[in-house]
Order: sequence, then C-alpha cells, then structure tokens
Amino acid sequence: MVAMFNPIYFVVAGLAAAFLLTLFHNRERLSYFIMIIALSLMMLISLAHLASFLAGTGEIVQVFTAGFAPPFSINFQMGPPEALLTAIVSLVGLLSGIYLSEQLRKTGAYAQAVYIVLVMGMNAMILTRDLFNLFVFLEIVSIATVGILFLSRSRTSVNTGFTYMVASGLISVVLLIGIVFAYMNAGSLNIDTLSESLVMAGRGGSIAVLLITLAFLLELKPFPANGWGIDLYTSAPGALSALISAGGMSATYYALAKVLPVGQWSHDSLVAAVGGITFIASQIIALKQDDSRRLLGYSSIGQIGLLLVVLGFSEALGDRRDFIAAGLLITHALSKSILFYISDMVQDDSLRGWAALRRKPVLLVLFGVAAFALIGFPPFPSFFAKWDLILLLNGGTEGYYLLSAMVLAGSLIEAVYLFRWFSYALKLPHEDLPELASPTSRLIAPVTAALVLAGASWYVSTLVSGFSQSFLIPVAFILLVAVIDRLPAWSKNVISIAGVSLYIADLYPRIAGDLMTMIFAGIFLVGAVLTLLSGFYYKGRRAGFYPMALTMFAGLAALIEAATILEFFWGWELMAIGSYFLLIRGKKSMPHGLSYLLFSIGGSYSILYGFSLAAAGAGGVIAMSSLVGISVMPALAYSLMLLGFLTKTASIGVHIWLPGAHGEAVADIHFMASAILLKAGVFGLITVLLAMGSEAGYTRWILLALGWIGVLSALLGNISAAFQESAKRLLAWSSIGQLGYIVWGLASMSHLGWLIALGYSVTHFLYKGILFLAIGGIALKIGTPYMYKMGGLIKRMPYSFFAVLIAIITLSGVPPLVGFSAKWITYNLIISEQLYYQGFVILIAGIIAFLYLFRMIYTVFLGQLKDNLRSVGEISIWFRIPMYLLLIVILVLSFLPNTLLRPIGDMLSGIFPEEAIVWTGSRGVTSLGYFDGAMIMYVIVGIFVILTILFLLLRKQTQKVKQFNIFYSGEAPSRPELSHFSYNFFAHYRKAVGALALPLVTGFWDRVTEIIHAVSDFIRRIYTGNGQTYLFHIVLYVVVVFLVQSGGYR
Amino acid sequence: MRSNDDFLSKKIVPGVEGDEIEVDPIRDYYCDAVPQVSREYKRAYPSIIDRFKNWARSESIWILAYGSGCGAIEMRPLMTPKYDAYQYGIQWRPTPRQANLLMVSGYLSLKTLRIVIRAYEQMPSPKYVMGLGSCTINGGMYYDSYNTINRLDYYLPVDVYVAGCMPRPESLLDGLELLKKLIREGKGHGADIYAEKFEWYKANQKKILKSWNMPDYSW
Amino acid sequence: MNIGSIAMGAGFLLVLIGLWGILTRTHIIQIIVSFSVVDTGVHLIMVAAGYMHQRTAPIISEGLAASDAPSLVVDPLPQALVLTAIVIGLGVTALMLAFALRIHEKNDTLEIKNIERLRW
Amino acid sequence: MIRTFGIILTLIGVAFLFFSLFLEYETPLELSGSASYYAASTAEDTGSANLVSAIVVTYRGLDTLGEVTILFLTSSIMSYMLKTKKARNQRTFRESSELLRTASALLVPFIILLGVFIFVHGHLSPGGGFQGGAVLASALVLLLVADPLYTVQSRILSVIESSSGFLYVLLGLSGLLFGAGFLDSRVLPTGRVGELFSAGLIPLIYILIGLKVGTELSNLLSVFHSVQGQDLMEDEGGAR
Amino acid sequence: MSWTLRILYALLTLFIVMNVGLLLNGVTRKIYARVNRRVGIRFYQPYIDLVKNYSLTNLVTHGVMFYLGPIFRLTSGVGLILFIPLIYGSQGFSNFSFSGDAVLILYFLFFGTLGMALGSGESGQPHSAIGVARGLAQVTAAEIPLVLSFLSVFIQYQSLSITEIVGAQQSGILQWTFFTNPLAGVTALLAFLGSMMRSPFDVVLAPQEIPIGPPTEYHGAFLGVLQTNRAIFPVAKTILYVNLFFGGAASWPALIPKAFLLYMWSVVVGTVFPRYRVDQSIRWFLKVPLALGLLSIVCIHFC
Repeated sequence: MVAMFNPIYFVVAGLAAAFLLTLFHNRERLSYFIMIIALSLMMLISLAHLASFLAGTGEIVQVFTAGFAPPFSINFQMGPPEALLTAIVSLVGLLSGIYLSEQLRKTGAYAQAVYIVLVMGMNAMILTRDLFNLFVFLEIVSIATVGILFLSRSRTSVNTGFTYMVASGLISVVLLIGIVFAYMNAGSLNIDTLSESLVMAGRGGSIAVLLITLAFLLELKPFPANGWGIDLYTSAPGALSALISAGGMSATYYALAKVLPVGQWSHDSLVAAVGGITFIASQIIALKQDDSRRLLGYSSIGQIGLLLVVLGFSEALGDRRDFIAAGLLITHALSKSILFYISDMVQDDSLRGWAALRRKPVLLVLFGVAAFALIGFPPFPSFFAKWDLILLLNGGTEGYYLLSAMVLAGSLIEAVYLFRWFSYALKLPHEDLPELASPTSRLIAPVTAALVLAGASWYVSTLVSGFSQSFLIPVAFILLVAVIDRLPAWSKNVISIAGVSLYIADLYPRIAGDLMTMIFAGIFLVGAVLTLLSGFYYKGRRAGFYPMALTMFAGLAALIEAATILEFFWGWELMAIGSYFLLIRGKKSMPHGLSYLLFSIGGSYSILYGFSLAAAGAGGVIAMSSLVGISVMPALAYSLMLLGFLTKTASIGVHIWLPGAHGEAVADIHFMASAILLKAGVFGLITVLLAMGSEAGYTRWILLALGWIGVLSALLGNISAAFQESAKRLLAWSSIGQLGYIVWGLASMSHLGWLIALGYSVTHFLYKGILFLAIGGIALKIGTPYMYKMGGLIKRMPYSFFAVLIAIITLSGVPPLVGFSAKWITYNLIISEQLYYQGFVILIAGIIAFLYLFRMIYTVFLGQLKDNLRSVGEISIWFRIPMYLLLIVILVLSFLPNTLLRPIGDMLSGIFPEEAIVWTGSRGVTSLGYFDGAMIMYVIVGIFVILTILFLLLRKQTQKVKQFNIFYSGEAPSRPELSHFSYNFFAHYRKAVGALALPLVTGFWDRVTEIIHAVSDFIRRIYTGNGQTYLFHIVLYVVVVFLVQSGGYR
Repeated sequence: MRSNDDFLSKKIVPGVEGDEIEVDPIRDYYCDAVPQVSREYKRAYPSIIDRFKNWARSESIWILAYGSGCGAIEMRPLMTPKYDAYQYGIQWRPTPRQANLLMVSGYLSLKTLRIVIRAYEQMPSPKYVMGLGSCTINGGMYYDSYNTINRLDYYLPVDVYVAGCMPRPESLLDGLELLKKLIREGKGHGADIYAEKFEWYKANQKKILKSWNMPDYSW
Repeated sequence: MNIGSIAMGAGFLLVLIGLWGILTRTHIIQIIVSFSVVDTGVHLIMVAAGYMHQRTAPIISEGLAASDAPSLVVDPLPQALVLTAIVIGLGVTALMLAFALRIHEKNDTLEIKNIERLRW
Repeated sequence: MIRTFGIILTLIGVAFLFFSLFLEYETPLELSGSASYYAASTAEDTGSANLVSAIVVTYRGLDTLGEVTILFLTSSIMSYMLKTKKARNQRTFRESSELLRTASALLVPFIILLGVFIFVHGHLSPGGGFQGGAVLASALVLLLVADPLYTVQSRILSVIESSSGFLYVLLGLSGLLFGAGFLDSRVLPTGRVGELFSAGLIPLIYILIGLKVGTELSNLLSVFHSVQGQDLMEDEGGAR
Repeated sequence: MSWTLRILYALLTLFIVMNVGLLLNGVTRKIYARVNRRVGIRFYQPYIDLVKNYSLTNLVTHGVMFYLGPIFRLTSGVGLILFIPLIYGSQGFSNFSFSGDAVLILYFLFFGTLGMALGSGESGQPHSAIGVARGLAQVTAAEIPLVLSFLSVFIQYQSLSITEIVGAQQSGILQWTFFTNPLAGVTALLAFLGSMMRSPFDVVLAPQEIPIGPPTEYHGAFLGVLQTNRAIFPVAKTILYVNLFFGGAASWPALIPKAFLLYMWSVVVGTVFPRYRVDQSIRWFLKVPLALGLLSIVCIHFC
C-alpha cells in the first residue's frame, strides 16, 4: 500500500497542479479547489508514511529519479524523520492555504500556483538527498516565499521582500561555492556518498563543508545576521509567517541535519555555539518587544536556536536526540502557527491589543495552549523533550552544566515575555480595541493545529519511559469538566467533588501504610474537597474555575503518587498551571499572578536542574530513589532542588509574589492557594531532605542556610504582617511566617524538628483554613478586604467570631489549644539540638505573631460597628460548614494532642531513630520536660468555668448598652468611623522596628529585571532597519565564522 | 462646624449588599433604658452585710477627677503631703466608670452642665455628688448670669455641699468626712433618688438645656 | 597557471567586486547590478571547476568516439549545474527588478537608506 | 567613513577565504567520481550525443524540473505583482527608424528558426531547451524595441507555457510508470547516437523546455514593457 | 493525691497568694507615697477597695466578650499560680504543676493578655484599643530578655521542669542560678521590669493620657475581678522568677520574703524612672537586655 504513495508524487502533484492552475486562471473558484486538492494530496502521502512508521511496520523508502543509482542521479529518501517533517509542512501548508483563501482567491490563480510550489518546495527540500537539488529547492522556497509575502501588499512587505531577496541571493552564493568545491574534492553531489568519502577532511574540502553548513545556518537566521529574517516575520501575512516558521524553518533545519555528517561532524560545535547564542540573544531581545509579530519572530528564531543546540550535541544526546528534536519541533511548529494565525485576526498589533481576544474565548484558550506548550509545560511534547534534553546534557560522561543552565535561563526569559503577554490578554481592558477579524474559515486553522498538538502530546507521553499512563486519567477528567463549562457552578462543583472523592477512595488503599504521604494526601485532597465545598456559595457559571482547580489538584495528587522524578516534575508543573489560573482570577491580580508564575517557573527549572544532576549520578535511572546520595555535584544539586521548593513555600528572598497573589485572590482560592499549595513546597522539601540526609559534610552548610532562611521568613513575615492594611495581605504575610516556621523545623533534621514541621503543616491547614474562609467570606460580603472599612462585626457574625477566635488562639500557641504543643516541642528542639540562636529568633517571631492576630480580630470583629455594615448577615453557610469542620478537628486535637503527634512520632522514629517523645495517654515526656494536653485543658477550662459561675452569682443588675455608651470624656461620639481605631494600628511599632519590614527583596528583584532589560535594549540596537546593514552583517558573519573555524583548530 | 444635632438626625445609609439602611442614632447608637432603683434602697432596714458594704464604700471613695469651676484647684493640695487625702481611702480616677464621688467644684455653665450630667449618669451606683462653693449652692456671684445654673440639686441629687467662695482644702476634708459618715450610716442614696425622681430631674435639666440632643439617660 | 585557475581567480575577483557593489552602493538598481556581477562570478567559478587541461567539450561526434570519451572530455557535470544556476540567477534578478519597481511606487525613492523600515 | 572601513576589512576577510580556497584548487588530470561514469556510459545509457544535455535532462532531471519551476514562479509572481491598470493611455513614442523596422521584420523569423533549431537538436549539438528559449525571447525583444506600441498577446503565451509545463510533468510521470523511474528518458528507444530521433525522451523534453522558457521569458519581458509609464495596480485592501 | 485534696490545697494557695498580693499592692503604694513624703494609703486599703468594687450595685456590659474579658484575665492569673510549683518538696503546694513545665507557664502569660485585649476591644472604646496596641508592641520587645534568660537557664540545667531546676539550686545560696549564671540573672531582672507593668514600662495603663488604657470601660465587679488578678498575677510571676533564679523555697516563710524583695526591685525602679514611650521602650529592650541575653547564652553554650 505504501508503494502507491511514492514520495515523488509530492513534486508531481505540486507541479501538475501549479501548471494546470495557470490554465484556468480566470475561474478563481475552480483554481482554488485544485490547490486545496493538491495540498491535501501531499498531506495524504506524508500521513500514510508517518502512519506506517508510527505503527512500526514502515521501512525507509529510497526513490531513484531518472532510473539510475544515486551517486549519478538524484534520489529521494522517506524515513521516519522525513515523514514527520513532511507531515508538519503539508499540514501547516494546507491550514495556511485555507487561512489565506480570500487573499489568494482575490489575487488570482498565479498566487495559488506560487503557494502550491512553495509547499512542494519545502517538502522536496526535506526529501532530496542531493546537495545541488537541495540548493535548487531552497531557491524555489525563497522565491515563492517572497511571492506570497507580496500578498500583504504593504510598503514594509515590499521593502522587506527586496532585502530578503538579496540576502537569500548572498546565501545561495556561499552555498554554491561550497557545493562546487565539495564536488571538486569528492567528485559526487550525493549527500550519502559525500558522508562516506573521507577525502573531505582535506583543507579545501573542510572549507567547502564549512561554507555549506554556514549557508544553511545563515538560512536559519542566526543571531547577529538575522535582521532580514525578523522583518520578514513582521511584514508577512500571519499565515505565511506560520508556514515559514513551521514549514520553512523545519525544512532548512532538516537540510542542515543532513549536511552535517558530510564533514564527519567536524562543525557540530559551531552549530551548537551558533544555536546557543541565537537562543539566548533572541530571547533577551524579545523581552523588549511591544509589537506582537516581531516578538513572535524573535521567539521562533530563538526556538530554532534551541533546536540547533540539540543538533550540535548529537553525540552527547545519542539516540534520544531524534526524540528531543521531534518533540521540540512539533510543539514549536504547531504552537507558533497557532500564534501567527491569531496574530492575523487581531487587528491591533501591539501586545496589549491582544486583550481583544477576550471577546472570543476560543482564541484565548488557543493562545493559552500555545503559550504553555512553548514554555514546555505538561502534557505537551516539549515538556518531555526539555526534560530529556536537560537530563542528557547533564547526564553524559562530561556533563555540559553551563549549557543546560543557559538553556533553562533562556526558556525562563521566554516564559517572562510570553506570560506577560498572556496576562495582558487575560486582564487588560479591551473595550476600545478594534474588532477581531475572525470569520469561521480563519478559525479552522488554529483549532486543527491545537487538536493535532493535543494528539501529539498524548502519543509522545506514551513513548516516554518512566511515565505511567495513569497520570493522564485526571487530565482526561479535567478535559471533560472543561467541555461542560457551560453548566451552572453548583453542578460542576458536585461533579468535581465526586471526582476528587472518587480519587481519594481509589488512592487510599495504595498509601494506607505510609503516614507521611497520608498526611499530605489528606491536606491536598481532603483540603480540595473542603475548598470545593465552600464553592457552592457562588451563583452563575464561574467559567474556567473548575478545570483549573482540578488541574491543580491533579498536579498535587501526581506529586504524591510519583514513582519517578519525571512524574514528580509532571505533577509540579501541572500544579503551577492550575494555581496560576486560579490566582489570576482576582480583579487586580495581573502583576502578582505573573510574578507568581515566573517565580514558580524559575523554581521548577532549578528543581529540573537538580533532578538532572541526580539522574546523572544514578546513571540515567529516574526512579525517586535516584535522589538519594547524588554523586554528581551533590551540594549544587540538593541546594538547587531546595531553592526550587523554597520558591513554592515563599521563603524570604523568593516570597515577593505571595502577598500580592494571595492578597488579590478570591476567598476560597485564597484558602486553596495558601493552606494547600504552600504545603506542596513542604512536601517537596521533605522528599529532598529525606534523600539528602544529614551525614555528608556539605549538608551541614545547606541545612544551616535553610534553617536561617526559615527563621528569617518567620520573623520578617510576622513583622510585615503586622503592618498590612488589607486582611488578605495580612494573612498572606502570616502564611510566609508560618511556612518559615515549618522550613526551620525541617532544616533541623531531627525527630523533634520534623515532628514540629509535620504537626505544623496539619495545624496550619486547620486554623489557616478557618481564617481564610472567615476573612474571605467577610471580604466577599463587604466587598473590600481593607480592615479599616470593617469593625464591630461580632454583633452581626458571632459564629465566625468564635471560629476566628479559636483559630487565633491555636495560631499563637496559647496553651489550652493544639498550637501550644508545637511551641512546647520547639523549646525541646532548641535545647536538645542546640539551635540556640535560630531558636531565639523563632521564639520571638512566634510572639510577634500576636500583633497581627490581635489586629485582625480587633479591627474586623470588635470596635465600633459602621453604619453600612448594620444589616450584614452571617457569612454564607457554605463557608461556615468547612469552617466548623476544621474547628471541631482543632478542639479534638487540643484535648488529645497525642492523636496527632504520636502517630507522626512513631512514623518519624523510622527516619530519625532517637526516641524523642514518650506518650502516655495525652501526656508527652521528653528528656527535658513534659506536658499533658488533656490535663492543661481540664485545669484551664475548669478554672474558667468556676470563675464564670462565681461571677454570674455575684452579678447585680447588668444593663446591656450599645456602641456609643462609652466614656468619651463627657462628649458624645459623632460617627462610628471616627471612633474605631484601626488604620495604621501599629504606627509606634513601625517607628521602632519598621526597618525590618522594608521591601529590600523586592528592590533586589527589580534591580535584576532592570539589568536584563538594559542588556536587551543594548543588544537590539544592532537592527538599525537599514537593509544594507543587514547584508553587511551576513558577509561579516561569514568571515568571522570562517576565521574562527579555520583559525580555531585546524 | 456642624451642630451636634446633625449627628443625631435619622439618615439613610447605602448598605454593603446594595440595600438601604435607615439609621436612627438615638435608637441605634445609644441604649435608651431608664435607671432602676437598687434593691438596697428598697430594703427597710440595712442588713449586716449592707452595713459592712457601706463601711467599705465610705472607706474607699474614688473621686472623678473632673475639675469644673475654680474649686478644682482646691482639690490638688489633697494629693500633697500636707493634706494627703489618700490616707482616708480617697483616690482620683480618670474615668466616671470607676468613680463613686462626683465633685462639682464651682459654677456650672450650660455646656459643662451637659458634660457633668453625662459623667454622673455614666458612673456606677451607688454614687454621690459633692458641691463645692457657693456657686453650686445658690449661684454665688454668678447668680444672675444668663448661662450658669444657680442650684445644683435641681439637676443632680447632691449629698454634701461645702460652703465658701472656694472652700479651703481643710473644709474639703471636713466635707469628705461628713460624706463618709453619711455613707457609713447608709444615707448615700443619691443614685436611687435620681432614679426615683428621674422625670423631675430630667424636666429641670431639659428646661435649662434647650437643645437636648442626647438620650434621656446616657449609660 | 592554466586557464582553469585564471578563470577561477577571475570568478573570485568578480564576486569580490560584486560584494563591494552590494555593500556600498545605495541605489537599489546598482545593488541589483552588483548582485548579477556576483552571480556571474559564481558561474565563472563553477565552470572553472569543471575545466581540465587540453580537453574538449563533452559532445560525442564523429571526431570523438563514445569509447574514448572519458580520456578526452571535460567534466560535464559542472556545466549542467551552471546551466541551472544561471537560470536561477535570472529568476532572482527579474524578481528584484519587480520589487525595485514596487519599492519606487510605494516609497518614491530608490535609495536603500531612506526606505522606511522596521526598526529593532 | 567607519562604514566603508568596516566593509573593506570584511571584504579582505572574504578575499582571504577565497584565496585559501583557491590555493587548494588544482585542475584534475583525469575525470573522477561520477564525471568519469557520465563520460563513459552516457552514450549507451541515454543515447544522447551531448553529454551535458543527458545530464541536464535525465541524470539530474529533477534539477531541470526545479529550474523550470523557478522560471514559472518568477513569471507568475511578476504577473500578479506588476498588474497595471486596465486603461492603457496612449504613450507618444518617437517613431523608430525605417532601417530598424524593416530589418526587424526580416530578421525575426530567422531568429525564431534558429531558436527552434537549437532546442530541437538539444541532444546532438551544444545548447538545449534553455538556450533555444532564450533565442526565441530575443526575437520578441527585437520586436518590442522596434515597435514600442506592439502589444504581446500574453493569453497565448501563458497557455503554451502552462501546457508545455504540464506535458513535461506528464512525460516525467510516464518515465515513472513505464520507465525505471521518474523522468527516465528510456521510455522511447534510445536509437543510435547522433541520429535526430534518438536518446529517448530527451529531445521531446528539450522541445517542451525550449517552448516553455521562450514563452516565459517573453511573458516576463512583455510585463516589464507594459509597465512603462503606467501606475501599478493599487491593491484594494490586503493586510498592513 | 486525690482530686479533692488537690483542690483544697489549691484554694489554700490562692488564699495565701491573694493576701500576699493585696498586701504587696498596699505596701507598694505606701512606698510610692513615702517617696513623695506623703503619709500614703493604709496598707489594707486594697482590701477595702476590693470589697467596695464588688459591692457596687449596677454594671454596664458591652457584650459577651466584654463580659468574659476580666474572667479570661483572672483565669490566666489563677492558672499561672496553680501551674507553678510553689514549695519545693511539698506535693500539695506544687498544685497542678504536673500538667506542664516552664514552657506552659511562659505561654500561659499571653492567655490573660489576649483575653483582656479582646474584652476591652469589644467595648468600642478607642482608648482601650490604643492601650492594647501599645501593650502588645511592648510585650514583644519585653519578651526578648525574658526568653533569652529563661533559655540560658534551661540550657544550663538541661531541663524544662521547674521542680528540677529548683531542686538543683537547693544546696546553698551560691548554687542559686543568680550566682552560677549571673548574666542570665541580670537579664532576668531587666526582663522582670518589663513584665511587671511598673512605671518605666507602664505606658499601657498610662493614667490620664488614655484613661488607664484597656480597662477604661471596666467598673464595679469587673474591676474587682481585675484587681484580684492584679493581686495574684504579679506574685505568680515573682514566684516564677524566684524559683528559676533565686533557688525557690522549701517553705512559705522562705518563699514570701524572697518574693517580697524581688517585687520591691521593680517597685523601687518604678518610683525613680519616668515613663517610656512605646518605641523608646522597644529600642531600650533591643539594646542592653538583648546584648546581655545573647552573651549569657554564648557563655552557657561555650564555657
């Protein structure tokens, strides 16, 4: 069957159709129809071959033209890479053809003929194995590109066209000279024969090969010499840019891949270097772009740079190279074409103009899919490709550590400008933007591209070893929920809760034994059910909330169930996506959501780097056990992983995203993000610290640093919390403080320390849950999170007041409740582990927590009730149910602290053998001291009850009075607002200790971004806009590369 | 400057949930209860405990440090070593909540009368009033002034008057001695008398204080 | 120094002159002309590559039997390649001229410096 | 000033590159690699006397097909790029001299005959489809120069052009179906070297190429000719 | 010990401590008066004031939390005294100290503060809120020397249980922590000043300025409860310091003079120094006491 689809039909179909078209050029409808038929025929051929290869049955097809053997005639070869690339080229060609239908039809049959020849040329470039034939088809492609470029008929397209022509002319000169001299040395033009003949190693031969490689590199628009390329993307019609970046670039890239073996891989380091420079430079320049087309141009050139790096390191990547290159190429081709298609629909070219996408949600979803695919988030192929790339770069005999760091830095910068752009689209006003030109004919192209990308993602994930398919089930469930997004919120809520609880039921037997995962599974999944429960409060549709919330929970579940570090990383990134979309929902949350995402991406990249070193140490094995005892640069690996997880626990230094992101989040999202999301960081820290242990020498310094980070975050978090005006920001800062406490506990690497950390994680979940739900509910009801706008709510919401009171007492660690057990263990830890100085700061930070606790409960509940709050009812029942569930748990734990601490202690004794606490009933005894939770509770409650009864007996006539019956030195208070002391509550404290709450860290990160922007501004100056300068750059580039290569090492 | 009445007029305030809230300051901000007579006053004959309580009340009199008029300066020497009222259990408290004795030390203009009435009503009972100087007895040299009151006990139940156009500290101490004797004998029922003849007192007060913009009894 | 190396040297020289023209002339037509000079230079190099001393053109005729062609004939392949290269050069130059016309129509100038261009 | 200095420096660099290439070049003494195969076996493989035509048409037939496509591309791009307004205002030209008009009328048929001869004998004598086509086009140039108001019936030219292109592809396809591979010229008997009806499909293909190249070049020239003094078709809309 | 016996002992302890507390209050105010060369109040005046406050007939309450505020305060006072082992050796008089060690006492101090703050908060009185804000701000700074000194004591004896610490100091005066760990002792004395709300650091209850801070709205029986606590709470804290730094006591006659003398230390300093503003007091705590505390820990840690 495959014989019937002979690759030569690409050329035949293309040319026959082109020549036929010009015959009936006056009947547009017929000619356009023929064009579509030709394009779909080409796609059919490539898909047939691709299908046969994917099914594993196909073998490489050699096609001889003119009936003679290759060295004497031109031959086509259709192997797996060719099949894939021709499939991409023909697919994008067909989609762009449909997209450009009305322009092509208007310009006439000739343009359609040129378009068919363009797509045919690209396919032929991929297939041909003959150097000169490759040159001919390269010329066909560049001429046809210029022809189609003219379709946009604008002045810039004409000017760009001319420079493009001259530039490709120069490149063809270089290529021709290269081919001629290659022929003179080896006597043949066929690539395969040239590769075998060693004669190329001679001086002339090596220069010829250098010229050929250089020509193809120049065609791929390397950094200094790509002025002409950037203008092409900017002025060409969107669909053409899509075809160029997806089709043209892939074809030339594969041509280069075919040509490299000719010189016995002598120039692979050159290719890698050029690729690396192009990747980094174009990402940095793209930072400063505000024109969407130009930015996409830089980004696609950057992606090609990355592919060049992959090509350059072929022998380091070994057989995985094809998988990586294929993964990156598919994602790049499809997502770039999606973006280019959309760019043609948006009339306003500036980045902010894309906010108009919100008028058509389908396009916004497509934009999101493309952006996340480009950066390499799960489930897209680029995620697995980037994973393998970094692992192999660091894994080989001599790891290319600097290079992999550079690749990650580059993709981080790419994430910066892509997500900044995406958040513009999500959040900026779009009322005054021009209308979208998006008829259905134009929608087909991006939608099909996205569907193909999804299919490719599914297929790639089946290829990857160390990634079980069970992780895709939650993703499928999320897609299902996304599809039914039209339903009202409550129905989706029921479905999601059912889904999560089903997952818990299925998960429970698997992790029943291991308490550590059970704790975190409880926090993640039971917490999920609780937060979703509070979601019943919302009326209406609440578009996009449930899929994204479930993505986050799926990510968290994946963390728990991960058997290999790949699955762990998959869960981590999935969670980052979900949580970003939840946090971005707040009205003023755009800058904070963006900084959250960038910090989490930076964090996950440092985790990825750490994992790669771990995998390198374990010889490529990526089971979770490979994290234990890393042999390759262990100090760097562990500290990078810890840094990555610290960004998620928002410890000092990387915490600046949290106050804004959580401060602006909606009520239950705030609870989700803080009580659950931060614990993901803690779970990560635990996994790493368990793997690291504390025996090795370097661990002492890492743990010391980790401890001090935890301590400082506790201190500074609590102090800054005291000075916040918005209740939500206050709680956000307090989460930083609490997490600092947990990090310090973990850093002590002792039985007691981990007991505190785990105990705290659970109790933090409980009381922070109550606080977030209460404050969130009130902020929702009152409409503002600012505390000075509240006051006296105890009279309107007594139940919430009681819950918040209990939560506050637990948080501050005052005896009767469960918080005290953590404080007690802290003292034991400080003395037994001799962490005196850190311990002292932590204790003081614990005391400072009182400040913001009292401030919150006073300004919100006590004091004077304002007029507009007079008729406010209790917060919604859906907030109060989870609140009271958590309250009951806290009270039970307060009575019997051992129910929580004993099981954790027993489990920990497995890890830290020293037997720290001996529990008898609710009485814990350590070597230093003792405490009995139940007894304390009985005594205190007993005294309290007795005194209350005594006082009630003694009571005389008591007169209940209202809010203005206060001693106001004889005057009558005028308005409730004036006699409610809440704004700038700790002014005097700020005078004394305010220096500690200065935003120094934010200043530091601003400095960093300023530097990068300055560099970007400096580099991009070389594109002066003058065509001749670009030509001069090309010639200069040729000379420099020649001098470097020849002077270099020959 | 907005007059005081403006604060007490009814107003419509937009509520947080988009509803309109009708706020009537008198009803919403202030408690409008009327003082009750205490059980002790009703009892015909003071029991042993009452007598002990009255003794304790006499031995520890907390004065509201409110100097109204020129007599206040006479109270200061009581804090000095020369007269030292502390040894008799007398103390000065800044808030009426914790005070038992209201010392009206001189003339009371209409404005200060309003403040004195509020201060008196905010004191817990049993509470006593001591008028110093002739101004409180019969208006003193300001008897014909348009804005001072002539007799204090028309407006507040006064227990002890100390004559003198500003009595010296010694006479103050003497007055305090008399007050302690009255309290010990259980005659310190100013608060209950005020509660009993509440309407009468209120009528007097309202007659002289034309713009009565506060609840009848400001707790 | 046989004719082959002279031709090759001349070819290289022509390419250099053409490049100089492209990089320094500001008028677009002059750039197109210098580009065709470069093209000719390259074609000359290609032909020179195929030149062999004291050999004749690769046409089999009475005077040149098919059997002893390998020892008498010049390398035919570069001549085939140069044929294609010349046609490609023609196509590119024709298109450049068309673009020059369009540029003049849109920008009313043919100076490459003041064509209104996209900046960084 | 710095610009030119920079350019000089770069060109010296390029010169150095060329020089290092030039040093390696020494004219080979005898044919090597595929050239020796071509020289030895073209005659009995394809039966074409002119080795270059054999290479151009059969051995590296795909290149030629590519070339033809490039020419086709150029002419079709030109056709929609330089479309002029419908109304052709009459341009006043100085009457060309008597000598030129009569000479051109006389010479044009002979030039066309020469062109046809060249591409018909492509496989025997030097030259071939492209060279013959160029000669044909030169005939048209002569006509245009002689009589500027001469309007070329571009309709016929484009029909010949596309039909010859299409036929060329069909011949290639026939090679695939009947011969050993796409563009294999041995579908027809290769005959004796030097005969007119020999070398299989090569003459036929060359004729088609000659016609195509001739018509395309003339089409190209007529477009350029018709553009003089006209304002180009302003595009109605189109993107930025 | 059966529960009833334990409760009887507790009542007895409370009775003794309350009397000691009231007498101490009386004596303190007598000393203040004597410094002003005044005759001063009768030493039993606090008793009278207490009875008078309880005897007042009507009470004004602003809400449940306001009502329970003083009771929180008194529970904290009573709880504190019951959790501290008063008499070394006697099972009875160490009351409920078996239910928690020094950490429980350290954190139980805040129970009362929180309760009082919430109670005065509900009264709607802005001055009380200002007082509470000052109190909390100051207590975080006053905690620094306290935590440091207590920490160095716990490190020195490697134990958190007060009875053990007292036991280690029984063999003679030179064995007192004050002498074996002088730096911690001095820091503790400075910390003692901070926690006793005496004049250098009594900006919280600044009379006249923010009419006595948090308890502005409290009167009658509420004030009585507060005064009972004012009797028990300082004595409890003093006994805590005595136990930790001055060798505790084997019997009441040994305990009361020590408590009295230590109590007088804060009174004497109180009479001489004027009142600090809040930020001044915070800065004061961050200078000398912090340095001394750290020194004491370093010293214990290394030498």
